[in-house]
Parts: sequence; C-alpha cells; structure tokens
Amino acid sequence: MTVKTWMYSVLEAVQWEMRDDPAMTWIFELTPPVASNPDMPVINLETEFGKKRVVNTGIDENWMCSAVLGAGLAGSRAATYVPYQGAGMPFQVIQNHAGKLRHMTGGRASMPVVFVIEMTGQTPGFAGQHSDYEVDSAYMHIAGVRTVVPSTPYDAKGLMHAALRSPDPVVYLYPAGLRMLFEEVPDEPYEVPLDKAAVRQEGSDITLVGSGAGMPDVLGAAEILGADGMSVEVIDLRALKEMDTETLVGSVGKTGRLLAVDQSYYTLGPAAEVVARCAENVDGARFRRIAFPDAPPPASPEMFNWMRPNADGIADAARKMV
Amino acid sequence: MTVKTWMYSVLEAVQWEMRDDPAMTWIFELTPPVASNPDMPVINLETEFGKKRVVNTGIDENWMCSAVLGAGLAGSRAATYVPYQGAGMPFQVIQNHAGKLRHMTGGRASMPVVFVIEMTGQTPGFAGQHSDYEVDSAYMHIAGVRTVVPSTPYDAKGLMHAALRSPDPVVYLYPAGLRMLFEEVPDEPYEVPLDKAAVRQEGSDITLVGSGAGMPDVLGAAEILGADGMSVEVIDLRALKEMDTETLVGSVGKTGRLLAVDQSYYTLGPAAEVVARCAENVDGARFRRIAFPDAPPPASPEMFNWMRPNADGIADAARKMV
Amino acid sequence: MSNDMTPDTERQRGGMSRRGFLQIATLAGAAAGFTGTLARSENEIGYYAMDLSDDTLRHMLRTILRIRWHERTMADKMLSDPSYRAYNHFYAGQEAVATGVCAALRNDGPFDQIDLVYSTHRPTGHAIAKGVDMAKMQAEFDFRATGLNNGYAAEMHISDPDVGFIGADGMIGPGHVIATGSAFAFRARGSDQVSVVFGGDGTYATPHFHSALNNARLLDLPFIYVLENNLYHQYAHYSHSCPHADIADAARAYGIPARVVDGQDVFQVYNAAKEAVDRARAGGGPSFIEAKTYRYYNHWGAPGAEVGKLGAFGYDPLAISSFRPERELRSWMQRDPVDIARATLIDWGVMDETTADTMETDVRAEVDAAFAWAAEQPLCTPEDGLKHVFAEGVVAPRQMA
Amino acid sequence: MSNDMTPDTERQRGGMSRRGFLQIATLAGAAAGFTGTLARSENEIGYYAMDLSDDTLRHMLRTILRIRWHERTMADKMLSDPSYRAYNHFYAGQEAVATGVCAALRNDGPFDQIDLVYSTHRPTGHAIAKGVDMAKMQAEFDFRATGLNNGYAAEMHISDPDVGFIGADGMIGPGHVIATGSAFAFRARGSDQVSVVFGGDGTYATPHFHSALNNARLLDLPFIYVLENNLYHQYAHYSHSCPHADIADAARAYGIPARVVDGQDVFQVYNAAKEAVDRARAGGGPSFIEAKTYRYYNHWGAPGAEVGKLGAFGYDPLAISSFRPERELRSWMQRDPVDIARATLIDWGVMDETTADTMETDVRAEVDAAFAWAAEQPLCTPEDGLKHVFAEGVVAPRQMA
Ligand SMILES: Cc1ncc(C[n+]2csc(CCOP(=O)(O)OP(=O)(O)O)c2C)c(N)n1
Ligand SMILES: Cc1ncc(C[n+]2csc(CCOP(=O)(O)OP(=O)(O)O)c2C)c(N)n1
Ligand SMILES: [Mg+2]
Ligand SMILES: [Mg+2]
Repeated sequence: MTVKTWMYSVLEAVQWEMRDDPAMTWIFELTPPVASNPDMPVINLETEFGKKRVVNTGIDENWMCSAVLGAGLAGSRAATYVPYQGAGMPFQVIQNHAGKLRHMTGGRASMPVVFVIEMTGQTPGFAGQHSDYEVDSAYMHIAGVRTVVPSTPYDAKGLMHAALRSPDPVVYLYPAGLRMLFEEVPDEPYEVPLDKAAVRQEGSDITLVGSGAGMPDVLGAAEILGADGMSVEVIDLRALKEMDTETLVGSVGKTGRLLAVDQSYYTLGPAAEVVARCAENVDGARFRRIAFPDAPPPASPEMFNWMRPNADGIADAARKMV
Repeated sequence: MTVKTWMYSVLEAVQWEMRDDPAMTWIFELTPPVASNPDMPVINLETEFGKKRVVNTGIDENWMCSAVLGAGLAGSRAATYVPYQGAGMPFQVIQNHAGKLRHMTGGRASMPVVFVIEMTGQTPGFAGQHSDYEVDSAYMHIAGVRTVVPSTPYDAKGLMHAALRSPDPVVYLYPAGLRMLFEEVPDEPYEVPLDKAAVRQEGSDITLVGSGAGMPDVLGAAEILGADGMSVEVIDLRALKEMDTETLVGSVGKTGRLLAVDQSYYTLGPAAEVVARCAENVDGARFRRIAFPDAPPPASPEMFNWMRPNADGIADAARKMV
Repeated sequence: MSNDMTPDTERQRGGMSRRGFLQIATLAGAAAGFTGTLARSENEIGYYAMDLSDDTLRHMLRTILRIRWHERTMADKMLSDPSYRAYNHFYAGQEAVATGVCAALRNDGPFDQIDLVYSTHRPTGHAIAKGVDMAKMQAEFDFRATGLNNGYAAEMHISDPDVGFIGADGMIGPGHVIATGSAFAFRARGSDQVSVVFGGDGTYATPHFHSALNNARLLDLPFIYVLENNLYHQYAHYSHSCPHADIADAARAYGIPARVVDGQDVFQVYNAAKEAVDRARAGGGPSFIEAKTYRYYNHWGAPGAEVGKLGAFGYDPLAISSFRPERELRSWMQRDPVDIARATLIDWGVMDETTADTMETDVRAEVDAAFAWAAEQPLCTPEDGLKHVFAEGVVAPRQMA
Repeated sequence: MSNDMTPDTERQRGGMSRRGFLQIATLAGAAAGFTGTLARSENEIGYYAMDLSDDTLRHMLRTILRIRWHERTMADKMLSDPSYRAYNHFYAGQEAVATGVCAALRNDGPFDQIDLVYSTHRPTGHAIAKGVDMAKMQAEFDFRATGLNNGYAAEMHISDPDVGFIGADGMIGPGHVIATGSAFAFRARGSDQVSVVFGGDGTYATPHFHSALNNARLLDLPFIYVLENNLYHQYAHYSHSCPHADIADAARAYGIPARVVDGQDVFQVYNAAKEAVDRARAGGGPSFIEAKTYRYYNHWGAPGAEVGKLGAFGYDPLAISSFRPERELRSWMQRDPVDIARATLIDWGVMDETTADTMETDVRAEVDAAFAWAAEQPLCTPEDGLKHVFAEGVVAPRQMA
C-alpha cells in the first residue's frame, strides 16, 4: 500500500500484466507509457519491454485499435491508449468488429484486448473538437464490448487488471482530468469487477448517480447536502456496459428519488439509461437528470464553466427533489 | 397526389431541390439514385444532373460525408447516401466536425448538408456486421446535428425537403426495410418539420412510442390492442434530435403509461431517452421499454426472429401494464 | 495447352530440368492462346511450384475443383430449390488465387504456429483452400445449429481458427488493418507465423488501404496483402476508384515488394505467395500480390445464371454504364483456372486425363454429400441468440415484457 | 545574402533580365551559406515571384513580419503576464510557407469567388497570411466576446469565412478530406476557386491522407495540399511514421504533380503555389507541395523559451529519444524566413535597409496595438454558450434543475 497517482497506479497494473505475459503488447501514440511516483521506481514500458512489444505509432487511432484487435485474434493480449483527439476514430472497428466478432462467429473469436480511450472536456479554453465526453454513450450503446470508466486511482488500477485479464474486448474510458488524483493503492495486483457499480456513500433521502470525471462534483454535492442534514446515497457507475441495474434499482427503491448526473451531453448520456432502468423498475419514484447541455463546449471559460454541472448545481437540483 | 413508393418519394424531393439549386450535389456509393414508379417519369439523378454534380465514388464513406461537409462549408448544398455497411465509418467527422463547427466558430460556419445513412438489421440471414441499427444512438447523442428517421413515404419525402433546406447538418436515417412501402404522396414539394413527433393514433390507456423501422410493429400492436378494446396512443418519434419532449410528455401525462419500443439495442437506444424524459416530467406514471437485446443480430432466422420485438410482443408488454 | 504429354515414368523427381522447361513452354502456350486478356505475369519470380511434390500438386487441383463444384452446386440449389435458404457471393473464376496462396501457408498445427488468413464478403474459396470443413461450412451457410459457427455467422462471417481461418469480414477495409495487428503480434512474440489478408480491387479506395500498408512497412510486419483484382466492385469498374492500372504500384510506393500475377494460373500465384511467405518468415517484412482475375457470377447471388451452366450472363439490373460486358466475361472464361491447372499437371505428367476425371468425379460426390449433410442438420434454438455476446453468460432478453 | 544592393532606379519593371539574374545569384548565395540544412529546392519551377509588383513583394515581407511579431509577442505574454489566458501552438520559423502560399490565392471578394484555406491546430500564420484581422484574432485567443468567433473558438478553432479562411482544425486528418469537398463543390458549380489545405508531416500517416489524395486525383479537383514538413509531430521525428524522405513522393504515387520546396524561402514557396493555383484554375486538378521547414518553439506553448528571445531551447520533457536536438534547431534558425525575405527584397532593390527597418517598427506597433485592443475586450456572457448549436434558437440549459 503506497500513496500513488492515478497514472502510476494504472501503469503498475499494465507493467504487472506485461511481465506476466511475454506476448502482451501495448500501442501508444502521444503519451509514452512512463510514470513516476515518490518512493517508487519509474515505470517505462517502452524501455522495459522493448519496441517490438511497446510501439509508438503515427497518427492513426483506427490502426491502433484495429491492430490490437488483430493481435487478440492471433492469440496475444494487447492494449492501446488512444488520445482524446482520436476518441471517435476507432468507433466503427469497435462497434462493428470487436463488439460483434465473438457472437458472429458462434463464440469462436477470442479478443482479450483493451481499448483505453482518453476523455476530456474538462479544460476551459479547449473548445468543441477538443472535448470528447460524448464517446461514452457511443461505446456504451454497442453490444459485445465491456465499457468501464474509473473515477479513483484504486479503481483505475483494479479495473485495468480486470480489463487486461478479461477475454472480452474492453473499452476502458480514461478521464484525463483525474490523472493526477492520488490515494493509497495496493502494490499487488487486484481486480475491480467490470460489471459492478460502487456505492460511495449510503443514505436514505436521495440517490445521486454519476461516473468518471463527474464523480468529484457528485461527491462534492453529497458533502454540501450532508452538511445540510440530508442523507444522500452516492453511486459511481464504474461499469457503463453491462450496467449494474441491481445496485441502482436497490438504491432508488430505498430512497424513492434519483438524480443522475452526466458531464456529457444531456440527450442519451449514460444518465438517460440510469433513469430509464430505474423508472422501469421502481414505480412512483421521482427522477431527474442534470448534464452538460446538448451543445459543444465553448472555449470561453465564462461560458464553459457555467454550462458544466458542478457540485453546487447538483446540490441545488437535489434540494428541489426532497 | 399519386401513390408512390418510399424510394420514389425521397428521390422526388432530391430532384426538386437539385433543379431548384444548380450548385447542389449528391454523392453516392452503391445505390445509383434511380427510382421508378407507375405512371411517373423515371428519376435518375446522375443522368439528369451529370457526373460533376452527382458522383459515384470508391468505397470510402468517410470521404463521402467529409466531402459533403466541405461542399457545405464552401457554400453549396450537398447530400450523400451512405450504404448501411458504411454507417459507422463517418461517425467521427459527423460527431467532431459537422456537429461542432457552427458552435465552435461562433456561428460562422455554414453547413447546409444532409447525411443520408441507411439502416438495416431487419434481414434474417444478414448477421452481426450487416446490421447497423445501433448507429441511431450514436448520431442522436451528439450535439449540433439534427437526426431524423422517417417511417412513411409521406414523411420520408417531407423530411427530405426539410433536411435539404435546413441550414443545419442533418443525419437522415433511412430504414432500408421500409423502402418499398407506398402510399399517396403529394407531387409538390412540402416540408415535414425536423423536430416534431407524429401522433399516429390517439388514445387514453397507454402511450406506445417507436420510430423508423420499428413503426410497423408498433402500429401492428396498437391494432391488436385496439381489437382487445384498449385505447392506445401511438407516437412516431421522427425527430431523434431535437426530440419532441412536449408531445411525449403531454401524452404520458394523459395516459399515465409509457411503453417505448426500439429495434435497436436496449441499452441507450432512443427509447432510453424517451423513458428518461417522460420519467423526469411525469411523476407517478408507469414506464417500460422493449427492444432488441444487447446482442448483435445472429444470422439464423430462428434466433433472429425471436429476438426482434414484434407486434405480438409489444401488445403483450402493453397488456401487462394496463 | 498444346504440349505433348509426359510419360509417367519420366516425372519422378522435382528436379530442375523437365519442369523448368515445361513451365516456360506452358506459359508461352498460355500467352499465345490468350492474348488480349488482362492477366499478366512477372516472369522473374522463382518457379517454386516445380519443386512441389506430386501429392501437393494434385491437392492444389483438387482444391480448385472442390471450390468450383461447391460454387456450382450452390448456384444450382439457389436456382432450383425453393427451400434452400442460403445466400452467397460467388467465387467461381477466382479459385486459383485462394488455392495458390493457401498452398504456400502453414494450415495445420497448434494455433500459435499456423498462418492466419483474413477473408472477405466472398469467403468460400479462401475457406476451402485454408482447410475449412466443407460440410460444416455449408451447414453454416444454411443457418444450422451444427454449422461451422452454430448458425450465428452465415456466409459473410464464417470463421474457423482451428485451421487459421480467422474468417470472412463483410466490411470493405477494416479487415486489412486488423490483419496487420495479427502480424504485429507475431513479430512481438517472436513467432514466424504470417498474416495474410485477401481483398478485392474495391479495397484500394478505402482509407484502410493506406493504414494497412504504411504500418506494415514501418513495422516490417510479416503481412501479405493479396489483392484479387477482378476488375469490378459491385457494379463499378475499378478504374472508377483507382488511378493505377496495377494496384500493385500503389503498394510499391510504400517500398513494399509487390507482384502482379496471372490469377488464373494457380502455379504463378503459388510462386508469388511462396516468395512472400519466405520473406515474411525470414523477417523481411510485408509483401503485396495483385492477382488479375475475374468472377463468373454477379456480385451477389445467382441472377443471370442457369441451372447446370457455369457463369451468369446478361445481367445488368441497374443499366450501369461501367458494368461488365458479357463478352469480357466470356473472354475470361477461356482461361479457366480449372482448365489451366488440370492441363498443366497433365502436361507435367503429374496425372493423366483419366486420373483427372476421377478426381473431379470424387470431388462432385464429396460436394453433394456435404450439401446433403448440411440440409439435414438441426435448426437453431431461438434463445441461443443471447449467448456468445461475452465469453461467459447470456444477455437478458429485452424483446418481451 | 552577399549580393550588392541594386539601386532603386534600376529595378522598375518586372522584366526577365535583372530579377532573373538576381534570383539565381540569390539561390547560389543561399546554397553556399547554408549547405547541410534539409531545405531543398526544385529549380525547374518557373520563377513567378520575379513578376510580382513591388507592392506585393513588400506585402509578403510585411506578412512574414506580422506573423513573426505576433508570435514573439504571444511568447513574451505567456512567459511574463500571469493574467494572459490564451494558449497556442507557435508557427515561428514557418512564416514563409503560409505567406508564400496565400500570396498566390484570391483573398478578397464575394465568398463564392475567393479561394478557401483549411488550416490546422497551428493556425496563426495561415490566418494572418489569408487576411484575418489580427486584433480580432487575438481577442479570440483570449476568449473575448468580441473576438473573431465571439469566444467560442479560441486558437485551435478560429474561422473567418469573409477572407476564405475556413479555419483551424484541431484534429489531424479530417480537415484534408473535408477540404477536398470544397474543391468538389467548386468543380460542380463551375467555379474557378481553389481549395487549399495546410497540414504537417503528422498528417501523412492518417488514413485521411489516402482519401484526400485519391479522390482529388480521381475527380481532378482544384485542390492543393500544402504539407509543412517541420520534421516532427509532437515529440516524434516524421521518419517514425513515414517511409518516405520526401512525403511528396507519396503524392506522386497517385499521379498528383508534387513539388518539394525550401519552406524558408517565401519566393520559392510562392513559385510552387502559383504553379499549383494556375493548374487548379485551369481545370488541371490537384497539386501537392511539400515545404521543408522547422518550428522554433515546441509543439505547444512556450516551455523552454525566454522573454525577448526567439525560439525555445533545451526542452525535452519526456526524454524522448526521437526528440529534436538543440543544434538542429540552431542550424535551422540560421536560415530564418524573415532574413531571407528581407535580404532578397533588398538585394532586388525593392526596398533598402532603412525602409525594411521602418516596416518592422510599424509592424511591431500594429501587433502591440492588437494585443492591447484584445486585452480590453469584454468577456463572454455565460448563457451565450447555449447559442449557435443550430442556426436558429438556443438549446436548453441542462446543468441545473
Ligand atoms: C465499408 C463498406 N462499404 C460498403 C460495402 C458494400 N460492399 C460489399 S461488397 C462491395 C464491393 C467489393 O468489391 P471488391 O473489393 O472488388 O470485391 P469483390 O466483390 O469484387 O470480390 C461493397 C461496396 C461494404 N461491405 N463495406
Ligand atoms: C486525430 C488526432 N490524433 C491526435 C491528435 C493530437 N495531436 C495534435 S497536434 C499533433 C501533431 C501534429 O504534427 P504535424 O502534423 O507534423 O504538425 P505540427 O504540429 O508539426 O505543426 C498531434 C498528434 C490530434 N490533434 N488529432
Ligand atoms: Mg472486385
Ligand atoms: Mg510537423
């Protein structure tokens, strides 16, 4: 157990799996797989495993994901880290190939592969094109891939181990804004399941649900509301696909109120599915969402910061429901 | 007013607009823009407008959509017809360019363009990869594009006129399975608004909501239920983005029961948004969805037909709610 | 093929002299007989086919015949048996390409030692040549529970990793890039396996063409791109989407060694494939083979065909200007891959007319048996559609309340 | 530049003799002075620059200076003014490319007659050269409500259709393909406009590279691809993603006329651009220009730079092996585009040292005024973020209950 940054925790998991399996490969484009942490050895996958296994490529994210898929089909575990600017590029190959091949071949295709897809949208000044939160829905809707999004260094490491060990293709969304979070993280390998939400805080008045980069504000809102005396249950989705309906429905069944939060666009963001599943299963509860408006994020910090759901806005919305 | 097939009705709209605007272009890949109809002249866009304006390309759907976008930015109206096999290819350019450019430039980019995207999934025997219903969610979630899906020849023509005249980029989903539907369709141009749902049938016991290729079965279910004596309201979404919340909420407010139907995958299909919007706005109603399971369509007709929501299944689900 | 027959007694070994002489004679004959066709050869390729054992040579003809009779039986079924449910994309006319390439590959052994083949929407020939079981494949085409892929795949998605047939891929483009990923894995794990992708002339225009070739070159991957240039994609001549007469020139621009071969001559195809495979196994990186060929049926299904007759004529549904002329098809059929392989082997003394006829009779019986077996197989269980989405478990049914 | 100055009186007309002679002398001088750099020229291009009016020539130097001082002022602001909010990708070192290309384009007039430019994540130089208002652009960089794009765009997304600057595009690849679409529209409507895209060496590896060039060739589009090869994309040398020494060779493979030019010499760039524009307007189809150049700052922002000094040195954050050596940068800075343009014009007698100095002083004052104006502009109104999603109306706020 050592205090580690998110970045270090994730690469520690990758390093462990690559040491364990000499066939495993890693493809990157911009961000060399290097991380350092106080009191810990520097991790540099490229120098440790060599350029045959750890490859830096040209700007072709569709090749990166397709190559990883082909490596998996050839029997090698493989992963790639797609920078956020390229997040939409491999959509087709993940949707129509990675997600379908197992079923389409009657179970004969094997794809032990991980697509790490960076997400941003948190940076005022980086406008429109340089925001890609919306890909969460794209990768969550399709069949045959497991899509997860961690929000803590601990989960980031455990989900990475689980993703790399999974026989299924995994889209591992990587919220770049959380990269410098740190906390106590075990040094040994461990898995966080790919299909379980985490109840971050128990409560009885209302259920708040968020995921990934939205969690800090959701937890911030819970703190504000707790100080007001409200008993808030906080759920971190972690798994977008398969979504953990049981935990969600159980919680809303108890609190009778659901406020689902997205940093992504309102229409068909993950929160739409959260609300829909709970509404189907809990009659008579109250349901609300807040999210980024259905507008690309503008560059101006004044506009952008106002449009982002934040702790105060979430707390406010919760108060109106109770 | 003439009885016309869907195909003919759509091309009639395109032909009218191309005659009206000598700069307008059309890019196709497989399906030559040709249609015939009893008692009507054959429409052949390529021979009528020439190969400079109507272009057959190589297999590169991303180029097709990007080219249309570039034509729009240069001040020409332009449209392209993407075959269903390529439906996922232009995702990135529509999501990150067409959808964002207007906002990102402070309103200075002009994009009077239409992306006609074919949808299939209806054909037993055509497995996995050859089904692409799931792109409706991908194109509905993103900002800055209007996404519509007609279900009748009348709407198909009116929405095509509206799409081609719209200054906004429009994703016009084209359910190939409905191509041979026919009905009375006006010969003159007319518009069907890009942001209004259609109430296909009024009723007070339950609201059924569907879209595109799912509508024939939704209407079939309403017929079955009507014969049983149930008063069913049927809504055809037509506009996925911007979704017509008012019509949906008004109806569910009245009936107190919503059954939303997708031919696409359950998780985050358009029905998730329908349920979420209604659940946020109508307290105490009952909500259910039925959809294709979160599995790629298998080739075997035995498996496939069982997995597809059909009129009986929809009627059954509705009965359980009332 | 006008050369005298070689007596059986004179053709025991794979030595240079006789076959070396004969192949030149054969090519000369071909050139004389079929001037004006598009097929061309590059004579500087080593003539490796001459060194193959007689068994292997006979196996190549047999493979061509198996593909051919499977094709013809499918066409006849489609045209005559209303209960036949399978659809398909015909490969007839191109048999020598799949056969020649796969003859140069490692097709059995453990999965981590065999070579992999990525196929297309037109996969039957590649599958048979790679060693897929014909009866199981046919059952799959007919959506049967005991088919090669248990009824999930059907024609455009068949797959059999046991023989290194990664599978059909109905999309144009992505498979080529994915195939480079397998080659990447081989190189990373120090294996001498080779990753082969088949693709049509239609693949040239896809953005994936650049990705596959550029990365294969940059990383020196053991990757072979076999481009079957049958002149058309769907209803368009390839000159509509490609500025090169030889698509191989596009590969050469990346510094990838490329060959243009007569795709109707299985031995020429083999020679080029063998060279490419040797290069890849030795760490020499990717190769590109453009096989000039032609398909006897239309893009999809059997329109224009007649029961018992080879090929489909006079079908031009959309009156497309760039659609293939019937005379072009008839001209290509003059250089049939079955005839060329058969005549060459007889000419080489590997077999005689009688053994060749017997082989064809045997193959027809095998094909008939495969279709008969397939037609008796059980249909699928509806609920099984919920399996195989993930490696474990089933997904929930959602089509019912 | 060692040639004697030409007296003003001797350089009145754009005739062949004197300038023709001088340019050869200039190039010879350049070659002698800067052997060992990567920049190269193709001398067989027509020397169109000699025919330009003195006003135009002076305007070219002025444009280079305006870009340069805008760059340096940004760098100084970033390094010294904590209240300065803008980020940016520096273009310094590459000024001659944008300037030379845009000097060959039609930059004003009605929108349906001007040439269009598609830019990159490094747009400042292209924007200034195309005629974008510097003060408004700077206000945009600083997220101001009265900026070029009202604060929505910031640096990587600026756009000004009024001068045919379709705009920056922060993604690598798509812009090239989109730009061919504009060329397609021009051809369809019978216009003689030209669509130009700028791109870095990083664009070569994108799948879009193939799509843009192949379709431009097949459809003979009035499209010009200007590839600024500054040797690096982010922290990688271009040889990591491209097998060609000259990326222009890749374009030639499609049958597209391509030129490699010294990107530090604005007149060479102009000559190639003029040839390409003439070809496009005459219906001759696409062209490709590879300008060998270098950037003086790092990929993004001003790390390694010092206030008042040109260029950023010794910054290698990730200890990447293929990162550029400081001596390479210093060597390229010996062939500065400002110096080359200035010395050439003085050598040609278009101006003298004094007028050149005055021009630079004027430009610095203009740049300072632009920054000062920008810094006074109002900030954006939060609610305006809901506008401009569609042509009409606003979208609903969703971040609040
Ligand atoms: C991405 C994509 N777009 C369109 C199609 C539809 N399509 C199926 S086969 C085909 C033609 C392929 O031609 P070619 O590669 O020459 O192979 P051939 O059919 O001649 O064997 C097309 C366009 C597809 N499968 N995938
Ligand atoms: C599709 C995509 N992937 C990754 C990036 C991240 N990125 C921004 S600039 C850049 C390097 C571009 O290099 P080059 O084209 O040579 O232009 P230069 O920066 O040298 O001007 C990269 C990889 C991006 N913008 N878009
Ligand atoms: Mg073909
Ligand atoms: Mg560069």
